[in-house]
Amino acid sequence: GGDPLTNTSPTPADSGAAPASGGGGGKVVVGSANFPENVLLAEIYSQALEAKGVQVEKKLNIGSREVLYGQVKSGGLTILPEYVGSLLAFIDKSATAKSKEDVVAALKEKLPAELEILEPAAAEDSDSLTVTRENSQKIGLVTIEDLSKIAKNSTVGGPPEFQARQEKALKDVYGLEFKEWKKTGDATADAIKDGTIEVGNVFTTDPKVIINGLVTLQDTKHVFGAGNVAPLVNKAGVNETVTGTLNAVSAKLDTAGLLGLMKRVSIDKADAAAVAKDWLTQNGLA
Amino acid sequence: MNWLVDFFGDPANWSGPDGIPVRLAEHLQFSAIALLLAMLVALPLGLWIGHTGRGALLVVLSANAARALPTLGLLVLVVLLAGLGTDLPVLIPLVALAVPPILVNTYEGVRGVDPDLRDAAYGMGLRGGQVLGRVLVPVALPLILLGLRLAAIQVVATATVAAFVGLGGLGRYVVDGFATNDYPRTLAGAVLVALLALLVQLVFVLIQRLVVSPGVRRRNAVR
Amino acid sequence: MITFDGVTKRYADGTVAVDRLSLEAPTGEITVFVGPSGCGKTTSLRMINRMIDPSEGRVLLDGVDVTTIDPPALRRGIGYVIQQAGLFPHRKIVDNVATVPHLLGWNRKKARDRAMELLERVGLDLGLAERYPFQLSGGQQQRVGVARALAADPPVLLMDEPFSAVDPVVRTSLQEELLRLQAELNKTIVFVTHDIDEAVKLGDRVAVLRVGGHLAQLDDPATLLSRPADDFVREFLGRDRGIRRLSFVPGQEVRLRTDLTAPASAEVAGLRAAAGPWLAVLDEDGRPLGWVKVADLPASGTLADVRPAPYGTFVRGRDSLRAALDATLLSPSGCAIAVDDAGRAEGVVTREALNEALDRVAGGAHA
Amino acid sequence: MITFDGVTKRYADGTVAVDRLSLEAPTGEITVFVGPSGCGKTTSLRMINRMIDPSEGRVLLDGVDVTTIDPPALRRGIGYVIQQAGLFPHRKIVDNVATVPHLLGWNRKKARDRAMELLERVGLDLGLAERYPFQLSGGQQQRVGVARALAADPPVLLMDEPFSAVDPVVRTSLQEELLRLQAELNKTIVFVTHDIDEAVKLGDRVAVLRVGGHLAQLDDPATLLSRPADDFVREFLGRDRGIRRLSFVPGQEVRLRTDLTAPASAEVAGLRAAAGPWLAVLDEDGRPLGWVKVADLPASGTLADVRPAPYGTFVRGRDSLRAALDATLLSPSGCAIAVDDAGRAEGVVTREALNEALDRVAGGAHA
Amino acid sequence: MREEPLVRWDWIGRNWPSIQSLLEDHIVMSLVPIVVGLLVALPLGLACVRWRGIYQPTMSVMNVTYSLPSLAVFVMLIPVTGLATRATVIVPLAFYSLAVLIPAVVDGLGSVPDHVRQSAVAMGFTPLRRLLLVELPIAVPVVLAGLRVAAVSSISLVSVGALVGRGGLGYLFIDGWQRQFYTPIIVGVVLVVLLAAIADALLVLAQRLLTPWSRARGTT
Ligand SMILES: Nc1ncnc2c1ncn2[C@@H]1O[C@H](COP(=O)(O)OP(=O)(O)OP(=O)(O)O)[C@@H](O)[C@H]1O
Ligand SMILES: Nc1ncnc2c1ncn2[C@@H]1O[C@H](COP(=O)(O)OP(=O)(O)OP(=O)(O)O)[C@@H](O)[C@H]1O
Ligand SMILES: [Mg+2]
Ligand SMILES: [Mg+2]
Repeated sequence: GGDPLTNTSPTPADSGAAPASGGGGGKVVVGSANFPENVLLAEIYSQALEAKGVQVEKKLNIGSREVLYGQVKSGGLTILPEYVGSLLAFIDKSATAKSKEDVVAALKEKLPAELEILEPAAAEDSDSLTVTRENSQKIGLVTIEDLSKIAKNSTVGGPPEFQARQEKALKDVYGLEFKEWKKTGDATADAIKDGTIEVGNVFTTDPKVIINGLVTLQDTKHVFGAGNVAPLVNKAGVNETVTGTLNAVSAKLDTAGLLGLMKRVSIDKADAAAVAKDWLTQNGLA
Repeated sequence: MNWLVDFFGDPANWSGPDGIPVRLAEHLQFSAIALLLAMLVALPLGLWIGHTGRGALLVVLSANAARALPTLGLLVLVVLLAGLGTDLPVLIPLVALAVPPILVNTYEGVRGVDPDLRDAAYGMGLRGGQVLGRVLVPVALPLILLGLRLAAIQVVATATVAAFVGLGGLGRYVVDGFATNDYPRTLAGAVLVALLALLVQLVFVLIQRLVVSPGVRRRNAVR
Repeated sequence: MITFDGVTKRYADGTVAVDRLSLEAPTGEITVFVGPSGCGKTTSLRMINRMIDPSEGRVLLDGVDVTTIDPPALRRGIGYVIQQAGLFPHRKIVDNVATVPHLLGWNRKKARDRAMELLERVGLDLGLAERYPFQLSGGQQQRVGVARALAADPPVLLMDEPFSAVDPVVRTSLQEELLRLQAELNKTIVFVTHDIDEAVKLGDRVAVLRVGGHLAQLDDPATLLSRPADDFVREFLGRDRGIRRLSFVPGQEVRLRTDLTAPASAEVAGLRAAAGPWLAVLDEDGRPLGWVKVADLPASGTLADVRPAPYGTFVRGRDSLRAALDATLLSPSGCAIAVDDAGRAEGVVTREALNEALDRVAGGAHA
Repeated sequence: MITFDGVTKRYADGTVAVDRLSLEAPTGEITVFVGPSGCGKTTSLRMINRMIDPSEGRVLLDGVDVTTIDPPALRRGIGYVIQQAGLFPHRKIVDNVATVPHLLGWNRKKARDRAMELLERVGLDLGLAERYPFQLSGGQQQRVGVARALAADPPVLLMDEPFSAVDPVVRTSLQEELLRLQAELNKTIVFVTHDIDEAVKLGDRVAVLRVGGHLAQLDDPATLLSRPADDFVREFLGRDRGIRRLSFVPGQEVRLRTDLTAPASAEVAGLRAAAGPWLAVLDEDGRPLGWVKVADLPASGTLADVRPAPYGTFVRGRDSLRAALDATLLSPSGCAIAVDDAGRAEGVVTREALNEALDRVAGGAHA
Repeated sequence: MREEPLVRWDWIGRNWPSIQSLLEDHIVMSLVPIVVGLLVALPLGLACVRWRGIYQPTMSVMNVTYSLPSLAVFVMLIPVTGLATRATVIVPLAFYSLAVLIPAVVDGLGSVPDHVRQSAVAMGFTPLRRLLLVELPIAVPVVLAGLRVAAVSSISLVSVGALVGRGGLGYLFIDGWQRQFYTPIIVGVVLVVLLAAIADALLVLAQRLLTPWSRARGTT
């Protein structure tokens, strides 16, 4: 829908949006990081808002939190799907809060005045360390702690920002010191599969984990913090219709549901927009 | 500019697996390999077509189509299909990028040699291979080198994209800098790539000075 | 000797460039192919060194069918000179000339020495040897082209409009250079041109071709001018045919009178009863100073006191009747002064003497 | 009239291309600048239409200093023809010719009509009008170049070696075309060439320039050939000067004999006592059939039974003495047959008659 | 692990509207730089011909520009042009096309034979009319040849913009990559190549129509 030349949305299938009318304030800009789950969440937010007559512009699949956070802060983006634990770790390197409640509370305190984190959903998706099923079985890797068996001889990979974010925590909490850190970026899952790295940092719902049957190690000591999904918004850009709608979405979103949606996106190659639309319809949100 | 001074002044950026020397070496390595592979394909083909005139239309058309191949698309497709086990698949898009300018300029270079010159060469009793090697190639050399130069610059600049699928090289600074919102790093990457490209230009100018006979004059390039 | 034996060349598109051509280019002579554009001159020439193979008939080189010889080997024994010289731009002049000797396996020094010798022979300053072709003028390049063709001392030389790209003055000097070289070297030369004057000047024999690749006439230049085979040839030969024909009659043919000269020191008084109305005045070495009209001589003194009128001379041992005729036309006396190589007068050619000689030519030509 | 008044051109690098040149190119005449390469011909020519401005002195056009005229306006009134024709490759032939009329504000139809008329006038097939320049031969392009220069009917035409890039045959026809056109149009033409034959053929006046930009001689062609001002000019004029000079003596100058012809129907018997050793045989319309030798005639029958020998003719009303001389040289009788425009014999020119005429020339030239 | 087919045809059908909007976005982002590039290259090229001295410096700047990796330039422009905007992609591509088009304009004007230029002067053309009516038309084939290269490269390069959130059909590459999904990648590659081929063909056609006078001379 929309005029492709003026609606700058490059995202596939932003279909079925109701025409904008009254309801919301001005136009909101929904952004997303460059991984499919985040894109899906942004789609869900967008379509839910559109259903309420809010005018939405989408800028999806763009970059990392580091890039996007600044954009929300400056108002270039209005809404960004976030994960509370990672977000807290990002804005406060020394944060210790681990549970959902603590984390949200800490966030409310630490976030700058322009920003607000809305109600987190039950759905959780966190950073994780992941290995191949073969290694998991052969070496007996179940929890992150088990990595101490191989860490000294292993290479760990992840997105460029991973080492900066987590090297210290992994050492302090689990006592893990790896032989080498690699920036495998978007190819982390592929790199685990190829054996280029033994351990990789991917999201628990990364399609490639599902497709390639990788094993996610349990984070028993909560290095990665609570991964509950929550919209980060620029206060100036949202009105009550927007926050109300987003809170309603969060209320319906749980982990199992999210995993199910991600399976459709990853394995069935359904498109985020279509999956989002189905979910919203099923849940009476659109 | 201060950013840059800070980046280049930081000793940490000069050592280790993410240090400038390593990244530079990586970048050079796969740029050179890609260029070499492209030369292996494009030079003989261009010489042969230019010399015999056979299949010229087909090659010129397909070279133009190859120019249109989006490097990024090719890159992700090839890596998905072949995996990251070796660097070889990553080289394929770069080779595809380098082949057209080499091929077209070599072909045009050889084809553009004054027909009278060929005639004279055959008339003196040179054999086909001798005509090619002793007359056509030396005369077409400026254009052939120019094709190589254009290809090299494009490969060096575009190899940056390979960092997206996890490859090393100077592209890492660009991609990582973007991901971590570290502009100095991105900028440094860009500057390093540009410097490398300029260095490549310079090297080719030197090669040209050395191997092109002063009697041969330049003709217009085909990008 | 090069023999065309019923040679036809039909190109792929059906053009018949050469049609049943039979002729011989004798050893040691210059045979010129001349004719309008597109008449098949180049095609014929290139069938000799197999740049083109005939569709029908045979081309023989000293009796051997050229198609039985491996082309590169054949070509190394045949010099080939073309219009734009076709010099290799990436090689120095001396290396250009040394190319074929190199191919033939001569060592570098020998090949270069030979090249230098040839450059000298074709009249090029040896200072040019280390230059590249683009640094030479058109005429110089053409000379290098000739030197290169001669490098391996091939018995046969093919030249395709070699001088047509240079200006008339340079062209003339190149033509003369070629004749001088040929006098020394005695090659078998086949020379293509579309300029009839060049053909007539250079050829021992001239083959006139007509569009469609037919041989219209093959004769020595004098015969060609005197007796064109048909209107096409006559038309092609152009005007001044009668005058140009005189070029082939040596100056010796003309009878001299020695009673029409007088030394500058001669006393005017003794000349009143001269044999003709004009006298050629000579200096003490016997070189002409000009004409004096006997009727206008002063009463006394020597001829040295008289301002002589301009004169026309020709070198009897070298020039043709054409030059003699021209000289008579330039002299106020209507007579030419014949001189020897050193410029000393041998005698005077009167218009009557010229007429006699011309009559012999006319008679001979139409006998 | 174009006047050079002490004109010097010094280029930025110090080369003096033209040195204190003073001459006049009279209205309605062809003035030719001739000289070796680099002698400043082009430079002189281009000072007329201000492509180059003189360093010293003035160039006047009908008395007006050209530097006082706005260059584009000046140039629109001066036709300019150069060697490569300089046609606009992106315009059709007719539009090329219509360019200047367009610039002058003529409407499209009028400009094109004018162009078509001119194409016809310079002897081009009108079918070529809608073609592009690359589809024409060199000679045709050159004709278009002339047509284009004439398009706005400018009183002055500058031509810089316009015919030097085409082959000799086409060149001759272009020269003749120019003379024909000039006879109709009477332009003031300045023509540059390095070919002395062309200069002599086309020029009403010929200016010979010497390297360094000095005027060596300015004269009409006949005078130039007869009396070269110095050795440089003499050298430059080349050989055959005497013969070429005859081109400027009209055929009428020569005395005819009418007693040397006989109709083909004449009885042999009555001709034994003919006036000369040869007789020109004429058909019933008075056209020559050839020569018969009186001594060889059969005992009886008419001349029609005898196979006549070849002959040489010249058109007395049009050709020069040169053609007459050439014709005498081609005839076995040593005599030429003078014919009128229709080819009917007017009489016979004997060698004696020719000598008389030549004597008058020689005498005149050196008077 | 199940085998992913190379092309899922049904996906194409389902997503056609969004593919179309990506395509349109791609066309705009590749076309604008070429048009802008041409508009800037013409006066700059003319200036380079008029004042020979500035050609080398201009080309040096252009060569440096051409050696800058597109991705890095996109990233660095974000603070200026905004995140995921068309301008982020269009601005650098316009510079790249300049690097191709300026020499094309200069070579094109250089391809005007001197005798033609001289004739125009001698016929009384004023300098401006000469430029417009004679020199520029004759330069067209060479300029168009440059334009073809610029167009094809521009179309191909737009897709790199996907790495910073705005790459037209390049979005399909990222999407396919993240989901190990060949179909969008192949569709993207095919469409980009097709788009380039069409642009190229149109320019060839334009050349044929604009310059019937050079047809026989085989410009590449
Ligand atoms: N490769 C070819 N294919 C078809 N026709 C050809 C080919 N080469 C020459 N011709 C034709 O054959 C004829 C003779 O050509 P050739 O080159 O021998 O003429 P030429 O006498 O040398 O002419 P010129 O004086 O113009 O050099 C011409 O009609 C020419 O068009
Ligand atoms: N723009 C210029 N700058 C410096 N010298 C020049 C320039 N143009 C011509 N010359 C020199 O001026 C002299 C006369 O040149 P010009 O072109 O008038 O000669 P030309 O008689 O026309 O010669 P050609 O027969 O070769 O055409 C030559 O020595 C030439 O090198
Ligand atoms: Mg030929
Ligand atoms: Mg000149």
